[in-house]
Amino acid sequence: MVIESKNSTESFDSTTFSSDPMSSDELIVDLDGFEGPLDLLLTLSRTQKLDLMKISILQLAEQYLEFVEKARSLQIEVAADYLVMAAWLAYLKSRLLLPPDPDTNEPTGEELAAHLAFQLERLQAMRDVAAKLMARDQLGRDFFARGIEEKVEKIRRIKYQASLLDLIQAYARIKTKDEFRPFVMDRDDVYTLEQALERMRGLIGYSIGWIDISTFLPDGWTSSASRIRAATASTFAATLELAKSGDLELRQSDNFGPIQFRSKGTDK
Amino acid sequence: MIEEEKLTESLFEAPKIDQQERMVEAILFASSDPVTVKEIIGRLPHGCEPEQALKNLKEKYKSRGINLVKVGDCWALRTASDLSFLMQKETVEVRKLSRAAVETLAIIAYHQPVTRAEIEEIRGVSVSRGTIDLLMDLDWIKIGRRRMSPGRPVTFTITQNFLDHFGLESARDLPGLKELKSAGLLESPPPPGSPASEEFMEGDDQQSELFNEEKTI
Amino acid sequence: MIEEEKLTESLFEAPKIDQQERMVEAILFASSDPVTVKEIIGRLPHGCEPEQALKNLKEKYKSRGINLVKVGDCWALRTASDLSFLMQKETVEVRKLSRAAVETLAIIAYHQPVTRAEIEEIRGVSVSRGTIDLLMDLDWIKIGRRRMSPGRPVTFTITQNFLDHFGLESARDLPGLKELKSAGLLESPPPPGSPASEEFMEGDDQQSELFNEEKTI
Repeated sequence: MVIESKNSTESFDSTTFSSDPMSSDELIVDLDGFEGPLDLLLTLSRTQKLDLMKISILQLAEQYLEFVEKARSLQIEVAADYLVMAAWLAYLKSRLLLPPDPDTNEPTGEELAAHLAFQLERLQAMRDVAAKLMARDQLGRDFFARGIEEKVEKIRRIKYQASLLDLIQAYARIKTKDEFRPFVMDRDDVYTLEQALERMRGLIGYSIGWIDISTFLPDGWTSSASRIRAATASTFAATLELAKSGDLELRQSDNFGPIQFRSKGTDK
Repeated sequence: MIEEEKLTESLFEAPKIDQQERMVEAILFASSDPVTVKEIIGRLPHGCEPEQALKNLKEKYKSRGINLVKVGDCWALRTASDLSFLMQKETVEVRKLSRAAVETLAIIAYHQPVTRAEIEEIRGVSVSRGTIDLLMDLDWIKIGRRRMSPGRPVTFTITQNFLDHFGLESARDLPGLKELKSAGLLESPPPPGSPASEEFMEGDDQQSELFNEEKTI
Repeated sequence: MIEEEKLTESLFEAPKIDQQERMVEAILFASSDPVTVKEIIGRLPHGCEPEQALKNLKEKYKSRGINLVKVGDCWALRTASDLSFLMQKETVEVRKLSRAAVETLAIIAYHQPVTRAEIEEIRGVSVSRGTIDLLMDLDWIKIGRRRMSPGRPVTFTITQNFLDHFGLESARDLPGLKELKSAGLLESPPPPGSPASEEFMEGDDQQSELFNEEKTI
């Protein structure tokens, strides 16, 4: 940051401050228009008509002190923070004018001045972006949301779950009023080995020739895959059982080919 | 992208139809009420005749999630009616029916039409009002004819919805007690090692495996 | 025209992209507030991933009177701002903000998360309670995390509503942010020789973190 100690003899330029509370040095009466000492400094700095980076902090300090002095001579109440700033600037001024004391660790006048310049620049930057922000298109002014809002209905639904099994178990529980073990109730699709054996035994002794197992399923057991499976399995198991006891013969032409049986009674 | 020019120009001569469409669209969108054609004309730049714009927009929005609809003399944008289900935020909580409710339901299913007193007699416990209400709410039971007995108590029967839910053709399809028995349902488990039971036990095990998969109701 | 079938089917497998577009469109249209992607997903049928639909819709609406805009992690339909001249009727008289309020808002937006002390340091003047209250009322700022420095002061950050109001996709899109940052003007270096420098250093870390990384508000 460049701190120039350039002396400007310019007084406040009224055109720079057309809308500012301080329009010329004759009218330095109103401190109310300033948003604190930094704001006052920033306003004063503009009289130097320079880039904030190149501002003369020394000159600015003098201007500030002069301003506050004038206000006090006009018996305008000066808020404490303005006076604190004035005291600090007086100190800064002395640090800038006196040669640095090599024996202290204290920051140099230039460092202090640089920080103040930074603060001013930052405040100015914030003002600039604030203006940019407010100049943006704004909702409800430049662009609009939908005029009619449709409320989203919030529905909390409780789904009760109960299966047929739950139902039947419950009924069985009531009816037996006993403990009972887990069970399988749905035996509709189960064709038992007993049933198959019963049916096959009826054939023994009759000469019918080779019968394909798949064509020998009982009536009503070919309606669904699970029923076909159950009937086929049991019928097959029954043929094995009867072959073992010598009542039937079994044959299969090739792997996965149809399994056929015939009653041994044919030969008898 | 809309060039500044086009819009400035539009203040003097009627804007092109696609510009008019944009304008009408924006007006309809932002307005808190349906808008009359007259009002639209009043708000558009001079020389606009929005009827064509409205017609075009209606066509453009036809297959979209928002539709342009005429409401009396007014026009409004509305969410497409087939999407109204999106406007509901449904949270479904699945709860298991209480034991009392399941038992009550089972008794009604097996004994319908059945009175409350009869349900209580079968269960051996009183039936709470809440249980009946819940089953009614679920549309699984309904009130049947009054019993022609002293006090003329109401009876409960199951509903078509019950049958649909439990995948039954009719209440007669409910397994009977005999079937329950043959399935080992109504009996205490036979003592282990009892000779007659082994074969069936084995069979049952296999079946339960077999049917677990397929049995979702 | 949408066949029933299509929609029913959609409940089980993710609907086609044009259906998803319609749905997203309807959801966004129904709400006057921006809607999060998460909420959109929550309301769409299972399996939808609306990002593509949003992208398509944004493109489709680009030249229309209504635009699809991104606001933080939300999406919203808004009228095109070049048509604001048609909307006098809808314009809500916005309270003119005081200079203090505007500056405070800008400082919070560009320095967030920022403590009251830091705002005061930047403005060189104390921040009145009323200013903060007003900005909170407008739902433009909110309280953020506490700073991990002595006294654990609260910080302020901007809200989703702020972004919505000023048409910003994210805080990174604030005008001039990059320039300010590269000029070092978003930093808070301690005054030279200040013993309390640590606190500010920490603050710096948080801020730079905020704007360097993915920014979610």
